[in-house]
Amino acid sequence: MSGDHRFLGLLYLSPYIIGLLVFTALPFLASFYLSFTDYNLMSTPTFVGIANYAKLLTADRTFKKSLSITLFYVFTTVPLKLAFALFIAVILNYKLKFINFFRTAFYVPSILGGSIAIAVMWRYLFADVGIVNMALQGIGFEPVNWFGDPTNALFTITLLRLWQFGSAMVIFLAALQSIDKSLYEAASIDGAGKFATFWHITMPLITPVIFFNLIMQMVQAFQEFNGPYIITQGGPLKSTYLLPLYIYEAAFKRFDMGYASAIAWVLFAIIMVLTLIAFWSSRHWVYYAGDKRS
Amino acid sequence: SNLRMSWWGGDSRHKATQVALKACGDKYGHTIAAEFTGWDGHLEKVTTQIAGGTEADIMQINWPWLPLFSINGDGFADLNQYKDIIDLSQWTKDDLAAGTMNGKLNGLSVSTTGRVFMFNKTALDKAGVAIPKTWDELFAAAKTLKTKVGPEAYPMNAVKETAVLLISLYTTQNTGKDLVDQKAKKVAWSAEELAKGIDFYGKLVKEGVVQTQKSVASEGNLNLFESPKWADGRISGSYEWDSTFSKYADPLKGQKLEPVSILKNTDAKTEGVYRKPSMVFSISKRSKDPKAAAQILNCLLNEPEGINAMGTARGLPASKIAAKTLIDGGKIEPEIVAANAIIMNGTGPTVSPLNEHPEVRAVFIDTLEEYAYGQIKSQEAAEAIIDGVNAVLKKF
Amino acid sequence: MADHVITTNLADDSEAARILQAQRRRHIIGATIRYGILFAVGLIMLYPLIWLVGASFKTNSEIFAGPGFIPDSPTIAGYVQGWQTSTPYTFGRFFWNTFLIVIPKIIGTAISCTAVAYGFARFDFPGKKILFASLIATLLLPNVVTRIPQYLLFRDLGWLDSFLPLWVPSAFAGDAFFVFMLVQFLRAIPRDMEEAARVDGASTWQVLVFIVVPLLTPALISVCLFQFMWTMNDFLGPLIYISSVDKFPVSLALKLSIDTTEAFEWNRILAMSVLTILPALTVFFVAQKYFIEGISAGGVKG
Amino acid sequence: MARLQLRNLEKDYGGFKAVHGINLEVADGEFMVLVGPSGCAKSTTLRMIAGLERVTGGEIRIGDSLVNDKAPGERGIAMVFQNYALYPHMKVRKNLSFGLRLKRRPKEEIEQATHDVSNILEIGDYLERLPKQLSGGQAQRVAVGRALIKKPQVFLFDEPLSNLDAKLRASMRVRITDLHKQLKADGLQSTVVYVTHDQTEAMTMGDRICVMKEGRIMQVADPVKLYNRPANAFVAGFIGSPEMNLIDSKLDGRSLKIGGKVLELDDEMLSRLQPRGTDVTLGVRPQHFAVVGVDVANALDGRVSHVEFMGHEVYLYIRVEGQQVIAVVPANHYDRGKINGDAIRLAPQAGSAHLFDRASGENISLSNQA
Amino acid sequence: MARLQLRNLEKDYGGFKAVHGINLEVADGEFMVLVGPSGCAKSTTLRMIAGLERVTGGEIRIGDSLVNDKAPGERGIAMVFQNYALYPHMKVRKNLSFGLRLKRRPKEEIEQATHDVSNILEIGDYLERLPKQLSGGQAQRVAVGRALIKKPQVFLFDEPLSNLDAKLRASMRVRITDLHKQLKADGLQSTVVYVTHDQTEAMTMGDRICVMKEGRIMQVADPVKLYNRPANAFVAGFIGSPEMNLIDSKLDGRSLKIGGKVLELDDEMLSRLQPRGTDVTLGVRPQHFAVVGVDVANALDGRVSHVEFMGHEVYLYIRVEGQQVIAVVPANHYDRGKINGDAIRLAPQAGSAHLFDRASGENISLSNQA
Ligand SMILES: Nc1ncnc2c1ncn2[C@@H]1O[C@H](COP(=O)(O)OP(=O)(O)OP(=O)(O)O)[C@@H](O)[C@H]1O
Ligand SMILES: Nc1ncnc2c1ncn2[C@@H]1O[C@H](COP(=O)(O)OP(=O)(O)OP(=O)(O)O)[C@@H](O)[C@H]1O
Ligand SMILES: [Mg+2]
Ligand SMILES: [Mg+2]
Repeated sequence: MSGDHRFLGLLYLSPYIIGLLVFTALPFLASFYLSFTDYNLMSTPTFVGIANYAKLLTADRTFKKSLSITLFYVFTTVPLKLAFALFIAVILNYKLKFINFFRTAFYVPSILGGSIAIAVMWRYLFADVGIVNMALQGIGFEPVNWFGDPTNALFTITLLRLWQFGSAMVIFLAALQSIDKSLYEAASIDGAGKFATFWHITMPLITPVIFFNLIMQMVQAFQEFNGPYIITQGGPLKSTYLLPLYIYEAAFKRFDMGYASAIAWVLFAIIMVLTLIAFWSSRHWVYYAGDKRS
Repeated sequence: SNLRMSWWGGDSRHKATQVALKACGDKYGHTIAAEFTGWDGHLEKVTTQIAGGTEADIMQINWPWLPLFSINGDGFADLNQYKDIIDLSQWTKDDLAAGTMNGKLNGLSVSTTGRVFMFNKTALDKAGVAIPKTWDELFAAAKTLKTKVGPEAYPMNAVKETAVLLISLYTTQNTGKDLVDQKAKKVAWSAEELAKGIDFYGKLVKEGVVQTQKSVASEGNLNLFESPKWADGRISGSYEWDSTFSKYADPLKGQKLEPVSILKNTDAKTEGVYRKPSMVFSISKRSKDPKAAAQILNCLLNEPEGINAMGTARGLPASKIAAKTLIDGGKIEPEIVAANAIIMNGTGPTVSPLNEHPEVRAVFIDTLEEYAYGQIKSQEAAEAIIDGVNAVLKKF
Repeated sequence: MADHVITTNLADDSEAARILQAQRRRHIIGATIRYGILFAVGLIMLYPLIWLVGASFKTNSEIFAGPGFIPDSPTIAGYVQGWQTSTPYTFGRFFWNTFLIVIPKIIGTAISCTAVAYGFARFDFPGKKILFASLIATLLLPNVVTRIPQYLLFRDLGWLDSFLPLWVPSAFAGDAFFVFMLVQFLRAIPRDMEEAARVDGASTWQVLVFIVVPLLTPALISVCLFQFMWTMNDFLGPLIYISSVDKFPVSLALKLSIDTTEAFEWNRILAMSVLTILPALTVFFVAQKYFIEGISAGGVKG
Repeated sequence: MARLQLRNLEKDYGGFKAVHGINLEVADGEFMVLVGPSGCAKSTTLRMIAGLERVTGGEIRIGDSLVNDKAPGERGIAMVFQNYALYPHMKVRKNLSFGLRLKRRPKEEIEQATHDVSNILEIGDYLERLPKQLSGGQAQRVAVGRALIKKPQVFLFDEPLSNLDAKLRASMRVRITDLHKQLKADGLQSTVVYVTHDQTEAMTMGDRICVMKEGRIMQVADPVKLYNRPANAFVAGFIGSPEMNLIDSKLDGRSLKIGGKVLELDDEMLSRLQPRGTDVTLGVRPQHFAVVGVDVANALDGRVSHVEFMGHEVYLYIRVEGQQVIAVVPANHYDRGKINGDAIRLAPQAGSAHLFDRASGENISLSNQA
Repeated sequence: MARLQLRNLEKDYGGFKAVHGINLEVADGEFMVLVGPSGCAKSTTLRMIAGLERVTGGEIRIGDSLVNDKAPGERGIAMVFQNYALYPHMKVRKNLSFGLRLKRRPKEEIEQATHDVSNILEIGDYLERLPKQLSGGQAQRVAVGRALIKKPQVFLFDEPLSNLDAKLRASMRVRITDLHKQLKADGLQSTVVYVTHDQTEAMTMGDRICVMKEGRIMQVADPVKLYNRPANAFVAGFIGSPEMNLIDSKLDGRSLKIGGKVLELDDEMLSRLQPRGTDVTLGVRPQHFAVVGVDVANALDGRVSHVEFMGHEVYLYIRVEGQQVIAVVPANHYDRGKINGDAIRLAPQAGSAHLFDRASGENISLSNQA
């Protein structure tokens, strides 16, 4: 609080600072150091300079492919998920009966997401004779080869993420509910239809949470591991071989911890840059209500 | 003294091993803490522990991991030093060689396993097909099945690892050589030889002997034994580890699954049996009391307390006395004995653990997948595999 | 009273009535569409959960026989066997272990994250920006690569095969996500109440305990719920740090017998999965009002 | 033609009847103020006119066409909201032109209109600012501008000044009425319905005032009439500041009993009186009490309980026969410190008192003048 | 002793200087109002007194002890916040007693105190309610009660009424000043610093008023003096409603030039005048203009631009020589419809006009009376 001693705040931060110094900083820096070494986990790491990075960025075709898949995955999943979460949130923002039921129903998947049973089930849902294809056939479509076709496999993982849209939705819902209703009324008097209202009023006003969700979802998507690991094992034809899986396999299948660390730090750098770009660009598209006092 | 032992496995193995450890511990006055998990993540756990120097005294190590942890033989204790405690004479020379890295005995084979063919006799009988004994008969069986049963009927299954091993088998039969030339640290086959093997796989697919990779994948990457197609006999044969025979037999529910000796053509240079230790027991090089660990190891593998308690939880034991004790005691199902006999009696070159080096496998499977998806020709695939594998082998 | 009685003409009246009717009809159609979408999506959302529960009562062979969730011949064998486990301990023991991890972890998280978030949101001090940046940065690095160094650290601390590595870092506000979330919440809460308490004679610490914590309760419930669910599901942490079976938490126990080279019994695994999810679901249903309100109240105001 | 008519207008909020079939006609170009205490359904009525609230009964006509079913944007209305409801993410220029842009008007037209409006309202300097960078008064003008630019047939205002501080409120009041007059002079349609709960605004701004209470209209009249001839006790108490003193009394022939005191009614009062019963309420505005000496008969004795100095005048809070009465007297006549707690004698000015029937609240001292 | 002293008090918000070394002494038992336009640092000053804002220069003394470094809870102060800042999760009873419980007072004492305070403020019925179940006025009283219960040496109020509607505001105003007097009568310490930007509150509540502007004190005086003898144009314009007319003029010996008009100064004015330069501002309160006929000399001609009917009086907005002037006249003298746009002639009442130096704003017509 403003009237208090300058360093009082640090006192409250002390758990974090201790935790940071003791538990986080060392492993963090260690992994950074390891990215400049050759380390097979059994022997001591030997320093190799930027060799790992050099190889990664010039000679490693798998990395390139994996990176491009990862980027593709992030840039499709995140917008889709945000759009879907927003769409449902907008519907839930109407005064509705059973609202609690719906919110719960839509939120439950986010709780279950980490369970292996779900991943197993996913394999089953999208199997050639699975319920999804049955449903598709039911409405007159051809069944889709979800896991066998490299163009589709990643999509099943995307869908698994989309299915867990609940946490983003709840945040959108909160933001929607905080929008001053009179703005909608003003817009309708200005002659705006539903779509124009959404586009010109709702969207700009929730840009802060769009931004927050964007960052959070992006960070999560870049670290997507469980889906490809359990459901598709990166296949077919490496079409779901996302970078975290690659890092994991480099570290624990090939015992190349130095290289794995290098990939991780490149990924870190990418997320960081994208986050920074997002932060930077947010000045142009995020509208902050902003409070007066500091 | 106080020891620890770690392994992975399923329920029966967990139960049996705990009993065995208790029995052996009591016998020698040691207490052995059991550390066991499922398969998932076990490698990471062991890796982390070894990297941290905190591994258990006795470890169940997957055979292909040996070169990962101990390419120079110094990753584990050298069991030769405890030959007065462990009766090494119970193992064949091959078994001991398979557990030896750089001249040091790093692991004792717990059981020997290999791939055998197994066919759903009931299903084949229904279609009036005899169990195939050669590749040609297999192709013929496929034709008959298609006409008699339908386009969905396949006499064989081949995906991922199984496809790789089928190709390896065929190529080994043609060349008499294993994939890896361990001395030269390179691939023993020429590109043409491998390409022929890959073409063979292509033919299996084309003639409807096995499903395409794409359609297998579309089922959701299920294990064969989980697949309804296997359970109802639409897929009526496979090429699997002998030790997993029961797992494939169980879902068949009344249909009879038969282990069958290796298919080959008459001009084959060898049967090409793919035989290897399924897993080894190793002792940590950091163990505080390696002698005690060795005592327990010997007890588990060679002494009646351990043998009887462990049973076939890790397949048919490689230790001669253990195998004999169990077979004599009638503790083993006849099919498993039969399947194992096929492996043990089969001929073929010694298999290098590097066959199953994760990167080697990955290169083979990934490239084969590209072939299977029609992205590259067999010749290109063969060259790519050989280049890739050679690159890995160079490191050893 | 000054009244303005305008004689209403009947034709107009019926026109107005007709319009009213049309409006009502449109209203119903709109509502139908909205509810239609919601129910459809709701069903899709819940189907996996329903399937999971249904399948846990199926026999092994039936689980993969069709997509329906109603078991042909319901059995509780999965539950009975699953509960017994292949170890000397029942599943109850593993639940107990989980709680031994979850409880201190949740308490530690709640306390430390609240204090730290309070520090970030309510005080100015040198280095605040850098510390906050470090908080965000820890969210971004894939943790696969910090696993080994972290393991070595806990080895040197002598914490292996204990629950300590699993909850102590969290008790030191190690979960940046929660700190971040609480900071956002706190920013949305006006400070007057805290200032009033200061004037009432409370120290900053008392303000935190008596004023901020009660106000943060909804958010804290969310934090606890998240932490609860994540800890219940976390598998790799316990796998690496816990060696002794008697210390396994449920997440690990669930995978205990899954050996991919061997057949395993899905209904048992599903049954135990259901049991594992149950506490989280229960807590969620009980706390859902606070939970969702909590997120709403704090919102994420920029 | 921009006459606005409400006929038997009703609003039912799922069981709760907020508006009980009101009838109101606002002439073309008229400035009508809706006033009343909180919750009396002023906003509800206005919002029904705007099309923001569904009409559940009756009709709304704007310029003779029935608009019950029209979307707000199609009714030819514009509205200024209590909190302005400026689009916070748009600069002032965009805020002003949003409606025109939605209608895809040509660029030049939009620019011209923006220019004109910002000239009229003197907001040309803020066109490139965001609403949060505006002061209350500026924001208020932008909100008016946004309404103005549409050249609506009817302007609707919902307590547009209530968020401003007293000074600004006073000056904006003047601005809005001036603007209304100017538009009228320019021949532009400018029928206005203005909602407020502030009686000062009602009095100073409206051509006519419609006083509402609990979803019903209590009186519609011009300010002077409303002030001088309130139709009932409710209107009397509501209009005027400080509010009219309403003193419980008993009518007894020519005299009025207030507690123990008796007040004789003069002839003027008696001439307009149309008594209904004996329970009546005496209404005297605070400004219409004269402080008199003991020598004056026909006055009320009380004790000052509180004094407020307001600059040029002083508010005296006086207890008379157990009832609280306020009197406003010029400041220069009184010495603040002294009077507190003192006895005082008050006489209602002749001709300015009202009598209301206690039961119905109706003014029973109006009839002859009607 | 609960005298409050501010000595050269400064506040620097990291570069922005909000308070420029102010000096103020509030006597024991005095009700001091801080008033000034938004942003003039009223709140900042109050918050420094409370200890909620760090002091960056100068001293604060409460009852002679330096409190610059004391925690808010140790200063013997209590504060009522603008939005009450009641603890939303505690019932009223707990809200009231929170401070005492923190000090671990005995149970009986706490109960007694709660009882006493709730009696004084008539909130006994709400003790078991949560703040959200209270109306604005009730919540306001609880907030006062929470301050009262601590028997503080100094009460601080930060715009405690600004969230209430006009009626409630008026009655709470009376309640608070009455309470202050009652406490004083009971011999309790009750030095009050009350922040508002509403000049009505300032005028009616304060023993003395401190008018601030941009972090500086413009004048400290009692309401009557502030109203009648403003030290400068700022105070003159700030106090009084409608605000004092400030008319740019040129002083030319005995006469004042306003645009083209000339106004002769009378002897009374000349006697108190201490001229500094020729650029001056004439200040006349709207109530001090008399509307006169053409026959009266020494008056200003203007044209009515706008009229506001306020019930018992009428505000006339008049343009005089290009400047806006307001005059307040009794309602019964004027016919609203007619006068708009008409020519009018205004004469400032003798003895009530002020002259301010244009450059410094200082009142140059006070000196002789001082
Ligand atoms: N959406 C709604 N649902 C149910 N009742 C409502 C709704 N909106 C308003 N009301 C009720 O209708 C009545 C009239 O409300 P309205 O807002 O029109 O009053 P108002 O005169 O504008 O009051 P204020 O001066 O406080 O703005 C109130 O009793 C209110 O509680
Ligand atoms: N935390 C802060 N950091 C920087 N400047 C501040 C801060 N708080 C207030 N100010 C500035 O200090 C000045 C005085 O602010 P303060 O809130 O004291 O004004 P006020 O007189 O209380 O106004 P109001 O009537 O609007 O409440 C303002 O210019 C304000 O912008
Ligand atoms: Mg309203
Ligand atoms: Mg303030």
